[in-house]
Amino acid sequence: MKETIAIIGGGPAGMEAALSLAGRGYKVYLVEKTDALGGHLARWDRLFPQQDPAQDLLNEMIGKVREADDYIEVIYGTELQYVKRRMRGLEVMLSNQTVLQVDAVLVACGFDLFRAERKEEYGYGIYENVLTSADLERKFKEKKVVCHDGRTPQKVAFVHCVGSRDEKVDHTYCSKVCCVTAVKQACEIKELYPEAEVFNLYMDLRMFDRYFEQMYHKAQSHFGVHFVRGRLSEVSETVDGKILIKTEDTLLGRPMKLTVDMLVLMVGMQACAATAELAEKLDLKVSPSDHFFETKDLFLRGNQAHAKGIFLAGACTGPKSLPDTLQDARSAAESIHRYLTD
Amino acid sequence: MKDFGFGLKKSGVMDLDGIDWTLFREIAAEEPSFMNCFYCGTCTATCSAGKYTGFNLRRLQLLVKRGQWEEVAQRIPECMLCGKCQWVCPKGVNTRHIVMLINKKLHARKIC
Amino acid sequence: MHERFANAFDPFVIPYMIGFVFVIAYLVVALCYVVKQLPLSDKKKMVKHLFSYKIFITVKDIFADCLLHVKIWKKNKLLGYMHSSIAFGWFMLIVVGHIEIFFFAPHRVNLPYYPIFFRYFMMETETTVGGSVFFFLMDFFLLMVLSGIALAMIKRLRRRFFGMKRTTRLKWNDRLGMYALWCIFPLRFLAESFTSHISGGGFLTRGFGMVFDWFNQFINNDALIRPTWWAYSMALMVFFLTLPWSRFTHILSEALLIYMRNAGIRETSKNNGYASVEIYSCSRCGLCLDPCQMVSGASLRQMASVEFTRNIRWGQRAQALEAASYCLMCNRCVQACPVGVNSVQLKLNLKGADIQYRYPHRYDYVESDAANRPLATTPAWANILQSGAETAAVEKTTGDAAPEVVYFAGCMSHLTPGIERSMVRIFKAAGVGYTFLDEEGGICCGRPMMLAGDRIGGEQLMARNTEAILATGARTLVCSCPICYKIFKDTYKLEGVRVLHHTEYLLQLLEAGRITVRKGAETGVYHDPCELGRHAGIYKQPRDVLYRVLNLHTTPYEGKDALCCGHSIAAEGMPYKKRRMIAKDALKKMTEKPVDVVVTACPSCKRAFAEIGTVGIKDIAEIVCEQLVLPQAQPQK
Amino acid sequence: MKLEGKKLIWKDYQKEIPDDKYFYVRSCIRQNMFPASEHYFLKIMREDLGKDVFETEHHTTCGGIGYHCDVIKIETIMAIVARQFALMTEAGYKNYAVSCITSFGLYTEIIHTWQTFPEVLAKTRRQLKEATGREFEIPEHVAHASDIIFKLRNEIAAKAKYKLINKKTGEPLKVVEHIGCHYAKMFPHKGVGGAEYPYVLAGMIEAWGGEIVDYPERRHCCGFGFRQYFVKPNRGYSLSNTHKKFESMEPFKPDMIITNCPGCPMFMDRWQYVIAETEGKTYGENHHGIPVFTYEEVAGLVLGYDPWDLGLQVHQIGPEPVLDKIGIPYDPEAKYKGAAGQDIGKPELPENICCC
Repeated sequence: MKETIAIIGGGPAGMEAALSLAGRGYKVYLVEKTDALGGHLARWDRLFPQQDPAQDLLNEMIGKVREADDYIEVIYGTELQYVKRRMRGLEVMLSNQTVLQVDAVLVACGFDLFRAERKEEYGYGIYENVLTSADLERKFKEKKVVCHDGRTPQKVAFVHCVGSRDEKVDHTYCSKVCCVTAVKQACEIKELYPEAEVFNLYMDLRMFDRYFEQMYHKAQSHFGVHFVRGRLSEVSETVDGKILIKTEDTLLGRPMKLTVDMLVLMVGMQACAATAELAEKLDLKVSPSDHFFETKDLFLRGNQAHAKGIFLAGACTGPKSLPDTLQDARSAAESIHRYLTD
Repeated sequence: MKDFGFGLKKSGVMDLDGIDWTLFREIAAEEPSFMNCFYCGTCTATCSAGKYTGFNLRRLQLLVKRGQWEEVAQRIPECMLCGKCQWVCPKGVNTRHIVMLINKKLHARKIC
Repeated sequence: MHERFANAFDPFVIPYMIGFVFVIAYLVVALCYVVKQLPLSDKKKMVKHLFSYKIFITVKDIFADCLLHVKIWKKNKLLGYMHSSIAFGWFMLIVVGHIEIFFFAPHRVNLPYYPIFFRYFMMETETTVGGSVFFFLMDFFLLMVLSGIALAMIKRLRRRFFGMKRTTRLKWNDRLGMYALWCIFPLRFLAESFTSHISGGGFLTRGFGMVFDWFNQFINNDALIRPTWWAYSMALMVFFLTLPWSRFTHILSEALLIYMRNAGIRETSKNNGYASVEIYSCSRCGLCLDPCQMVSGASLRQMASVEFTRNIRWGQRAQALEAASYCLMCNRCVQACPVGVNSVQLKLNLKGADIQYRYPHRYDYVESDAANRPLATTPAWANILQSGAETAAVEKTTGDAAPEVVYFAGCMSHLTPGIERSMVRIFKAAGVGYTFLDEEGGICCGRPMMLAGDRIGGEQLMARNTEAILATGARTLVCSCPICYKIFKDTYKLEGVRVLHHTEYLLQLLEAGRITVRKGAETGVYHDPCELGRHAGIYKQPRDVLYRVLNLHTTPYEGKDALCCGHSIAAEGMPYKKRRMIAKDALKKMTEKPVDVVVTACPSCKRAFAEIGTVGIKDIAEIVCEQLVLPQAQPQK
Repeated sequence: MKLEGKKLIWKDYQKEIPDDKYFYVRSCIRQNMFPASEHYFLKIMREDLGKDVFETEHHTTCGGIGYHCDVIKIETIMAIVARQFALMTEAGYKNYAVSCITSFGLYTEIIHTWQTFPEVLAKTRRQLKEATGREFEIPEHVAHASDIIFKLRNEIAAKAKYKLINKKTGEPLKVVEHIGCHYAKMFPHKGVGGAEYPYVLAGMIEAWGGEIVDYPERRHCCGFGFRQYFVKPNRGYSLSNTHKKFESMEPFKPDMIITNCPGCPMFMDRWQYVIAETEGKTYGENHHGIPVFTYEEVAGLVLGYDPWDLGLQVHQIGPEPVLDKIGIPYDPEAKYKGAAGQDIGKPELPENICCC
């Protein structure tokens, strides 16, 4: 057996990196704090840009991890306690008192979804028909996309950039995936309820990646989704439990109000809760501007942490789409391989 | 009714709950490219009429989608149908047809 | 020859007579209907024409077009033969049949069914010269018709045999009429053949009759005589009864169309009687399908003119309007139509009727522009002439304020600045005093509005431009956009102003020696813009110019057969993707043999092809400008 | 609507409110428009709840109206405010109770400014000293009078004679609360419950038996808007704001409105009359309008004070329907009688709205 690596986080990035490393013959401990692999992917229904079922991808990845059990040992329900530097490599102590002697640590702890309650004026947690994108995704997964009182939604609005590009919540960055997710979910609503009027309230539509623009075009042309350039200002509830929203149609320069049956807040990504603690334990740097881990640089050392033998993959170094996360994980594995064979 | 020398002011807010969605859907059905617009404003910038007036096709299309027909009815008669906008549109919107359809709907609904 | 039956009647003539009476009645009613729709002036024209010498031309035209189908012959010999064999053969059967009556049974002239069923009622007892001549003639024309019918059947099965890629698809009414038509003459042939051992017959009927006679030893052929005559009569009845509701109405209406057209009547409005006759005259021959680039280039078969006329005829207004909004109005179908249906004008009329001049227009800003813009007082060219090296070529500046030329680039040319720039350079090189009327953006010429069917709006714009053009005092108007050119030339009333497209003007400058050009090494083909070519007849001038500046190749798609770029301003309803398909297809066809450059003379065509991006596209003005020989550039000797 | 969600938010917006020993300053508008409210605040505090609330006739306006009408500079205002604080300091108090929310907002803003820019504070101290010879301490706590009532709401509830419950149906009264713009919109953490779902009045209503109505335009301005109301050409906007609020609350069929601010009860009360007289539109049952109260008036009512002693006769929209619903006895004859039983004159009755 070659060298040993501990991976913190059993989401897509952790799993993909584990598979890449296992493929090269390394021993991998995949440390997952919950009792299941998959991270946020496990809670998603379909994946942009081509509506692939998230479950299929997850099953394939978990299947591969299981197949590689000679190399990958998954440790569930544990978190990292501390790391000590040894003569050769690192000693990792887990919360279940297991001690691992490893040669490198890969942090793939991912992201947390923005807590929409923090935008008080959007009424999340107060009005039943205000949901987050994750809530809606769960409804899609459960195949029960209805309002709180069981009605079929006639009008649905999606609010982009909730908790992103917002100095008031100290998230000045773009979360990258919310625009395209909003477009995806808007189309899915129209697929379910073709008669519904669907509105997307956006500031900028960041359709940067492959097939994204086509999705946007289809949302407009095929599904007739309304795109309103304006940020939601406030939300209130009408007497019949609908949601009254106010925004400015900035392309017309006129304020507008609209009552919808369902309001979906596209919550962005934020550094996961464990970031600060991990940073302290592993001697990592956190970016003061976005609170995600900093890498050595953004080019050739994009997976290397400032501390020796510690690597970073996935959305713990800033918002990433799933394809980007998986690529980043493979690239992290390559970085670790180079580090260990140097 | 009394006159106190002041009274209610008309709200500038567009109330999308009170608009007639069918009109705009009709136009979209007759000219599907109506839905393609992403409001880049190229049409407005090249407009022959826009050189002399405030004619703004991007805005008018959006006003139709928001059901604000009064402003549309005021402005649409300024179009000369010259078709420059159609040429420069990056989304292949049949702008001339849309202007004609808007006229048609305005007339059919006796808005103008 | 003598009659077989004293009462000269058999019940099987009844179906035929029903059909016959019906058709006559329909004809009378339809004629009244058409005439009623005509404005008074046109009614007068119709009467006047009857008594003018031109009536002979009309008769000749009807003979040539309706019977001989000369126009179809010119386009497609096999198709021409098919049409004329049926039409002319049938006509001759009727004519000879009547002569036969006059000869052998003059007292039966008043029985309309007699010539139709002649062979049943009359029998040849002994062979006479007269009898055998008629037998021969009748069989000859019957054979002619039968050969035509056979071809028609083949055409339905294998249209490629006729060199046609597409033919019309038929609905039930057309099918019923067509099958009836197909049945009539084979049934007549059978009936006459079966009867031939009694009544006699020519080489065909008697010849086959003898074969049947041989069969007679096994089955009693005589029992088939009356049923076949019945079937013949029934086929005629079905054909006649379906006539007003099938494509075959054209047999009746085409003659009327020719008459009216020669009388000088045109489809001036949607409900004009002439327009109705045109619509009924469409035989759905499908000859307009192949030339139509919507069909060939963009799979928009349902938008073809033949379908448009059908939709109009059957009151499918929405579909007809859609077809009208898709039509490029390139006129290729009009040119292909053997009947001369001007479907493009019909579409324009329909669009106009849809608008009904009800849209309000507000062009008061146009007026204020006229007031604010100094035109003749400080001509733009005055400044241009004072600066730049190119002014060395200027020979003279006229003393008076009026420029020699007023240049109107047009809205579209603003999107192809290369054309404007080239024209300005050429003006300067030629020393032409000019004013650039819409240099800073101008008022639309009005033709796009007209092509959208909006006459009133177009006229308002025309009034403004007329005023502005006349105010310049120039005697020549040069425009770069054929769309503008067409309306300036045909519709504007610009007293004392010559209207030229820049192709014409460039040729004039070259011929007058005011500019000199050198011939480049480039190879190129010329694309005739629809508005300049088919609509305005400017074919020769651009080629005369281009011979001087490049190696001009030819393609099969030139002159009247030129292709449309697909980006016509008329086709407001056609999706961009379809336009692009047409442009791509046209460009591919024109560049089958590779060339360096495709030259055109229309900003729309230029942009359309340039967006495809497979070959260099230049406007004629640009290529002339590139090849200009400026005096100071020549070595001093 | 999920109340738990609001409670989570309220948790984030707690402020420390002392329950005794206050230096009290009045409001310019309230002491003119609703004088009984301030009177009964003091009375309830001192007599019903036995608290020490000190008041001096030497205090002046805070200058807030001039400030928000853009006619007095902030430096001047700071000197005025400093003088009030000097009075408090001289009286030996450290807790400052404010009757007016515009004053409250202004005090909060100025204290925040002083804390952020100590040099400004030093300058104000110097100026006050030079001008008046006084010195001052910044209060330890600045509480709006409603904060104190909020704090003591359960004590009041314990002593209450009436509850905000419809006697006939047993249902809680539906109450619209309006906290006023300057209370928490500028400094959400200085207001009880924050600015989005303020709790200060909601807490009182909850404690006294009523039910809060959460209607879409609850955040909107009452219509005072200093620049709008004081400038006559703009007054239509003031009216339109109020109209917007009433149009929005109408479908919820509220029984009453409780307000926090000096201007709000004034405008929500008077503009109902103007809307009725100019547009013919009335809100509430039987063309009566929706009665508007200050929180002190509501506190007084539940404690069993006489409605006319609480000054409810000066309301444009008569309080009688609410009194009837709760079952508070009142003498219609005494409505326009003064404290000594003298006739204080009857107002002319409007055409389109029923006012008694």
